[in-house]
Amino acid sequence: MKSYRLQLMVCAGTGCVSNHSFEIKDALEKEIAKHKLQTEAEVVTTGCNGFCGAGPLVVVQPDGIFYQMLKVSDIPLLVEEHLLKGRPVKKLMYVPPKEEAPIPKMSNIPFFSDQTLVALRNRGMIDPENINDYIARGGYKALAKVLMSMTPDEVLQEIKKSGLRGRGGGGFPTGIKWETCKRIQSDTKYVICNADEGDPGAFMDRSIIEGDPHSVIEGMMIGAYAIQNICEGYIYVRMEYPLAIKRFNIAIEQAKEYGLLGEKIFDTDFNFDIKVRRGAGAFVCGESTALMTSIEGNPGEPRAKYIHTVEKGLWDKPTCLNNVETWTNVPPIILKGAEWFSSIGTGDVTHDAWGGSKGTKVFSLAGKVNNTGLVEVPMGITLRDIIFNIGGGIRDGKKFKAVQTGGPSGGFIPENLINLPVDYEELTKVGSMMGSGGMVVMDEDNCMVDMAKYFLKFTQEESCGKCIPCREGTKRMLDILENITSGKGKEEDLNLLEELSNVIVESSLCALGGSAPNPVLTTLKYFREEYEAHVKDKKCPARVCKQLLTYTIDEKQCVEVGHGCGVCKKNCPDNAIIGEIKKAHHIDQNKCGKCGVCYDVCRFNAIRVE
Amino acid sequence: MSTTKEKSWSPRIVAFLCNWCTYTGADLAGVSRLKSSPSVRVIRTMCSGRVDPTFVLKAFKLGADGVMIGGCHIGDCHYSEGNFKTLRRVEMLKILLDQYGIDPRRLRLEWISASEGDKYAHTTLDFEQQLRELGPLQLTE
Amino acid sequence: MITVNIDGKDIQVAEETTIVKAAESAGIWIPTMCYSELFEPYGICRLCSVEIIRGKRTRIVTACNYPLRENGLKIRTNSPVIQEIRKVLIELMLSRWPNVPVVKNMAASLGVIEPKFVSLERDEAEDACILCGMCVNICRDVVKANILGFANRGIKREVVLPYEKMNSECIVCGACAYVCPTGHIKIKSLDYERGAVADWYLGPKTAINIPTLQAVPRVPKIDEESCIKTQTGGCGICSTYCEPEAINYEDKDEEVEIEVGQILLATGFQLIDLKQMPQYGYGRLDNVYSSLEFEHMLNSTGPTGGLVKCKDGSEPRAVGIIHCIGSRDENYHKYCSRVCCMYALKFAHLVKDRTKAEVYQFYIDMRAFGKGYEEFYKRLLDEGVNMIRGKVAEIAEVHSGSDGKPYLLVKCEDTLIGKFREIALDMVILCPAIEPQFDAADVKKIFSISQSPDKFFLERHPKLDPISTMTDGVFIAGCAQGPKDIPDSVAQASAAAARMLSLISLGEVALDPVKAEVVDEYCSGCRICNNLCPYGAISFVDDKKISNINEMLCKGCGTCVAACPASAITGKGFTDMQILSEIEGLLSI
Amino acid sequence: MPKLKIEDLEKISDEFKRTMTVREGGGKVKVTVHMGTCGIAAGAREIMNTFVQQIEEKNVKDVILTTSGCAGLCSREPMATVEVLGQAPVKYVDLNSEKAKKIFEEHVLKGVLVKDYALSIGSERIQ
Amino acid sequence: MKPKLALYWASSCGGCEIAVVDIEEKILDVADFFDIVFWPCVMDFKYKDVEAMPDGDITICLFNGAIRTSENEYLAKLLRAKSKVLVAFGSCAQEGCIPGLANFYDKNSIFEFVYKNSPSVDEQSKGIYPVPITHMPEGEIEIPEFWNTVKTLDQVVEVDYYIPGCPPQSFQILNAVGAVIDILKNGKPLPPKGTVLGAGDKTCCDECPRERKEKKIKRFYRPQEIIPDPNECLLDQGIMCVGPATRSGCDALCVKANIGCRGCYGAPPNVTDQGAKMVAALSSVIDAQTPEEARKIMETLADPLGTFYRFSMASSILKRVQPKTRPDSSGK
Repeated sequence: MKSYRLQLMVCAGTGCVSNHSFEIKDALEKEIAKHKLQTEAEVVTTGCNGFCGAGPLVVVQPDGIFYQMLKVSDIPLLVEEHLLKGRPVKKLMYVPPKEEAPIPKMSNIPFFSDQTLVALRNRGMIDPENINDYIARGGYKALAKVLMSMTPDEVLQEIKKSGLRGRGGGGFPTGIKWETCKRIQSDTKYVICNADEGDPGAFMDRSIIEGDPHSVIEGMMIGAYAIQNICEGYIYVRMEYPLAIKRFNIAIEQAKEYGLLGEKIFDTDFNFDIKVRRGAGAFVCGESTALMTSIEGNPGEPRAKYIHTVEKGLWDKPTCLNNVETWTNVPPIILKGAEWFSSIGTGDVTHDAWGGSKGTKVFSLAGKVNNTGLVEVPMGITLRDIIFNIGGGIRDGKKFKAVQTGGPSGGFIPENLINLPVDYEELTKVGSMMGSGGMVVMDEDNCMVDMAKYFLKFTQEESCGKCIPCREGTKRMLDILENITSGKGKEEDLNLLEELSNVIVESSLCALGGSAPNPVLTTLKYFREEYEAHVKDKKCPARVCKQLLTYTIDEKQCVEVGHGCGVCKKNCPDNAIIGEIKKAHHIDQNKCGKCGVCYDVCRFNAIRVE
Repeated sequence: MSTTKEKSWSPRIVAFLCNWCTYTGADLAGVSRLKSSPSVRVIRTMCSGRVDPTFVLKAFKLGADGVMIGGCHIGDCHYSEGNFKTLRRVEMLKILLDQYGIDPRRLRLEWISASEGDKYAHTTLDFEQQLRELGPLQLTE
Repeated sequence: MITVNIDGKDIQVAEETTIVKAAESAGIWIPTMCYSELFEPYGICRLCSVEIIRGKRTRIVTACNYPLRENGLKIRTNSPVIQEIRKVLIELMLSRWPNVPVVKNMAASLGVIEPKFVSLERDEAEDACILCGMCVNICRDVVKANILGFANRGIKREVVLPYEKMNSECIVCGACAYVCPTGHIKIKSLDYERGAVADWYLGPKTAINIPTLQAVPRVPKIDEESCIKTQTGGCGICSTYCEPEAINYEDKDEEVEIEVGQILLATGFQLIDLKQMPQYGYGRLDNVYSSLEFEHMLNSTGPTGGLVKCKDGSEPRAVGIIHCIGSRDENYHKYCSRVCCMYALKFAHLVKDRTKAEVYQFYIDMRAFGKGYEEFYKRLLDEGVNMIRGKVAEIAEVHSGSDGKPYLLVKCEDTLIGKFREIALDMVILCPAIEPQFDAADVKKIFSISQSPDKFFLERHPKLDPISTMTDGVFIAGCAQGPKDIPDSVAQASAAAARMLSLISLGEVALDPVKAEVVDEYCSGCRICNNLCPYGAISFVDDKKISNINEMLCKGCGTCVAACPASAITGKGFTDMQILSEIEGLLSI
Repeated sequence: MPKLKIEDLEKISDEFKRTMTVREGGGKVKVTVHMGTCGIAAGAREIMNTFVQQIEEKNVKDVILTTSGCAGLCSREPMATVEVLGQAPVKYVDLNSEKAKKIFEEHVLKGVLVKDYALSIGSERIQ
Repeated sequence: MKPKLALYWASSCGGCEIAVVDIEEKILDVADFFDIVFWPCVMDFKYKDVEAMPDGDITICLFNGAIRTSENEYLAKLLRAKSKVLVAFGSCAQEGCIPGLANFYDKNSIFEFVYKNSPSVDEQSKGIYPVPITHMPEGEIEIPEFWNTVKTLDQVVEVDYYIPGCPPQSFQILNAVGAVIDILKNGKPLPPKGTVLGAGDKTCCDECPRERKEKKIKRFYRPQEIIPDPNECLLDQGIMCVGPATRSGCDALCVKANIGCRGCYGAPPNVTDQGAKMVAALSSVIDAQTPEEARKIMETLADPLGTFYRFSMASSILKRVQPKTRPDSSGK
């Protein structure tokens, strides 16, 4: 076995790949060859590193030097200096905002140092396309352990004790789900991995699959063993994740070659096989019943869940569906024990499975923070820690306004709740939800009505249209919001919105409709004054809703500084600007289409916006 | 031969008729009061397939001027396919007759069903007429 | 059984009963718009939302598909919360489909007149599709044809056919149109071919029907061609409604082999296809009927309840009955169909009886040859039926009568007065020829019998044996043998039955002794004969190296006798010697 | 590929352990070869190769080998620093292949300081 | 006194005489047992010697050859009168045999060819036809008259027994002669008149060792067109074999030599017309559904009439081919 003294971990997550990380990899290999270092240094492509905002990334091990935002032209320098001469290149390292000195070691960068890795335990450490890497990091040991030394019930108890709850959004205790599924009598049962990650801005599952597909497979196998009578497993991945699909297929292929999937695994009587199913990208297919309908080959539409899917799921057979992150948490729980897992997080789950949030949660941190990317944090960490420590605070020194969690189904959390500990119950209490882990940070430049409209537009478009409240109701809500943001809003609209929202929440067929009004409800709750500004004053305080802006010309500035240059008049598409050269111009508000072109073209700052 | 004799000469036809079709057809012709050839001397066989070429040669030898074999239409044979054999036999026999120096037209194979009394009538008349044209068959010893 | 409490009433229901059904049994109305007992609850209109109270927790569920499983569950079907939900929901619908009656009615019953929403997708049509999914569900779950489906999502959702085209997988059962609550789905008939008058089509009208009202036994049967179950395996609704569980879909037409000694062929007749005679306008002109259709009209259980009516519902002013359509006609059938004259007279009598119409009979010859027939003919003449002797050349439609009503113009020659006549009529009845069944030739082959020149089955002897055939044990009766009226058919059938019974009472049948036999001393086993026997009676005896004939199988055709080159086969009754002697004898004079 | 047995998991994991040690930045002993211009000129490459070779030969799994720039004592190049986990680093000077081998065998593997070649104990570190 | 034996050779090839000699040393027994009174081929006897014999003087006469000329007919009648038992010996006497094939033609056309058109006729004698009586200076020369039709022995005189074959197989001759000797020696009753001696009652197939299957003939092959399977029925293979319609007795001589039976032992018992029977049999087994197909298969068979009646033309029902023209007065 050839080993290298140097390992260059090139991030090949989707974020870095789209920033040309494969070109970086090629350049590295070329340069290494040039310096005849091929025997000493190995270039490894890894799954997502997490710090996507800084990509493309290379971590040089064993020193742990973190290079960021690399360009191909940086590579000769990097190789010559660091690899050949042993001098890490400072100018390619990460510099925290508001500081000047770079931080060379990855482990010292706050973005990484404040995280706790369970689901992402192999992040940046292994080549996801090589099963041996996974095994070398202790992979499949948990499977071996359950098959060799644990009964299915023991496994079940371990998971129950750990307090693991569904990471896909609902937070249903995983152990209870497995137990129910196990209890239902049937010769044929299924396990499903829900990898139909559809929330805008969320990419936790994708990163896990791309970086560590075997951990999901192993988790599913342990689940299948615990539930028993599972004939096969399905992984439902959305078509928009080609790399994830590829890595899953490679991983399944490799596991089959090793006999880790198939019949008589580890020479026991345990048989298991996994099939990958690709979803066509409907958001609603992340809903368990819609997902199963989709696997069955029908249009992905949800159905009533009064009879739960653990009883009648895929092809009407008992089916245990868990999210990627949930599955991936299973092997460490088995290996390290339920106590270890439940030592992380909040609350107490020894008597009530709903009594606390245990373990870690992966969030995709996005929006107006400095460090965007994937973060795994222990449950109970405050929003402030995530946004200001790991996330490095608000970009450009702006003022934090709100954070939206739980994707389009979640809600907005205002600044005064910044110290809220992140766990299932707390987030729900304030009107939002854990969701699958999207976290979008908003600053003072974000109009909350506009943001609510943005998320509602998403759910409205993604509504399958099956039930009336979701299909008709969300569209009506959106119409009202459109009216409000374009200045046609009436005061009673706010009540109408609330009334409609409540009915949709209560009467929708599935969770998509049931949570679709959340962004509206939370913004109405926390930022009602912004709505009122829109409907009463016809103003958008954040100056986002263009229809509510008024463009005027500062006549003094126009004449004195700009000498009535007339550029604005020439460029106005609505012919709303009146004035002659060398004289002051002004805007006919009746004609003005609020396009903002005048503002952009004026070189003398004579256009005022309100 | 004298002219008077020639005038009074009428051909002798031996007809082998199958029991189910042509024989019944002949019967129908009779019942229907149709005029058929009086020259015909009928021998009933169960099936036209029973007709041995020997019988035909023997008939010619013994003074028949023509021989007619009547059977069911192809596909309608009472015995499914007896008439197929007849068909081939007659064809072979015609080749042989030709070599024998006997006009093959003197041997006729006709498919006449039980319902075709009229066909029986006009076929026999036609055969008689044809034989009249061919004249008597005078065999050289 | 469990007990639940709905709106304060304790109700006992079976486990897994849905709330809707439980409420229905308690006489509590829960509004629904997408619910049908025919298929699994779809649960999308959400109007049936109700509150269930479990301890302190209250939850809103849809009544149509929530299965009751626990004792003591409390259900509130009409709380303020629920009322609010229903109101908003129906307002959402009403704002989009303001003119659809089911929506309007539902809104009214929920106390909503005007919606407070403005829908950008407002559809004013009264028969708009309200996306209830009933059609899709019935097509998928009940019919199992799975043709209809939804396309697009969200507000753009619509019901479509695959690729939005007519699809050959559609079995045109009409279930979707049947369940559609708004009438959005319509059935358009592209098929006028089934009968001259579509409504009067004589075949089955529904998948389950009693073939005719006088059918014996008078039990309904499933028409496989139109039954959904046989086409797709779906539906099966009838079996759920049939309490004695008498419906058996597995029952198939089966071929049963019965060993019989005698067979009576009474396969009947068919009527000539009138469409091959365009001059009479059958199938093209209104009010030109075949006699069978007219008989149907005269029937008191028929489409008009026995009244003689034109297609527009009016009583005809003049009716023509034309004899010999395809009978006694060199172009079609030369024979006389025998029954037409008399039923034509009957028609004339009934038309006279039931209407004030003038009746015209167009005949070639009147043939009233049966007992009492001539007397009936005489009576008809006294009733004032117009008898015109002559064949009708053409029937034309004239669109502008004096009263603006179209009428039929019959052009014919009246040979009795030697004049060409044109007669205006409102209705014409054609008397089509009786002809053999279309598959008579196949039947003939099966039974090794013959057809006469007119293609009816041939009897053994036209005078002496009109009921038996050339094949022993096969008898014929009725119109299969030739056109005849009811008394004649009955007489012939009785005769045939008697003949068969006499054979049965004999107990045994005498076989024809005509058989072939191999003379072992002369057979050398050349095997020429082996393949010849259509009955497989000839076999080769391997150890003796000679052929052998099974006497029981042999039918005595003699083909093998003729073929044996060694003359080792003799045909009893028809030996070479016998036949040669016959030849000798015949030619000796 | 034959079907995996439970023992095979250990084997694979063992086989990859060295690589993983490097990636994790762990390891019991860290050897740094000083490879500034002076070091390279004095033959640091050879020293590096020797260490690499030794690691391969002895199939050592928990030693990480790294480079650094000039250590500032150009006259005594080639130099290397051996740092056993939890102990102060030791600098060796004037190395050649032989010496490097001995250092590897004694210090790196057995933890016994090779006093003859050592310059000092303790050193400045990058951070 | 020894029984008297006469042998005569009419219109034939002489093969029968050789067949007699072919019984090898047994001929000595014959010579010993019989007093040979007439055997022109071997010993010098004159017709007048025979004419001089009293009627019925000859115990047994073996007559071979067909009746072609007036001389043949004269001798046939003469020997009939002088013999107690007249045996038609060999195919020619029994059924016409190869000489009988002349019945395809008439006297005129034969003469025309033989004395005029044949390439071997020299110029001087071309067209000189034989006449019964020629007047020469030395006196009249009389030659036998040539009949129009070849006849079998039994068509001119009454025949007691038949020994078939072309020639009769020596072992069969021996059997027959042995039987005769046995009868004469021991005074046993003679077999009924018309009995066929030295042959079986079945057909050639009975003695044929080849394996036969159910037949389906698609075409006929001439022997040179195909290498036949030595163990399979030749007819099954499409090689013309008239064995099924030929009397047994030769021990399947030809078929054992891969040649189809030619039919020299004549029609089996009960069969009137060998050729007609062959037609009946073959047409039953050819693979044809229409007259056209049947004709096509028949066309692969050269000269059916000659093939079916190779030996039995003179004894067939029709006896001869009808001349193309009506026989003129010169014909008989």
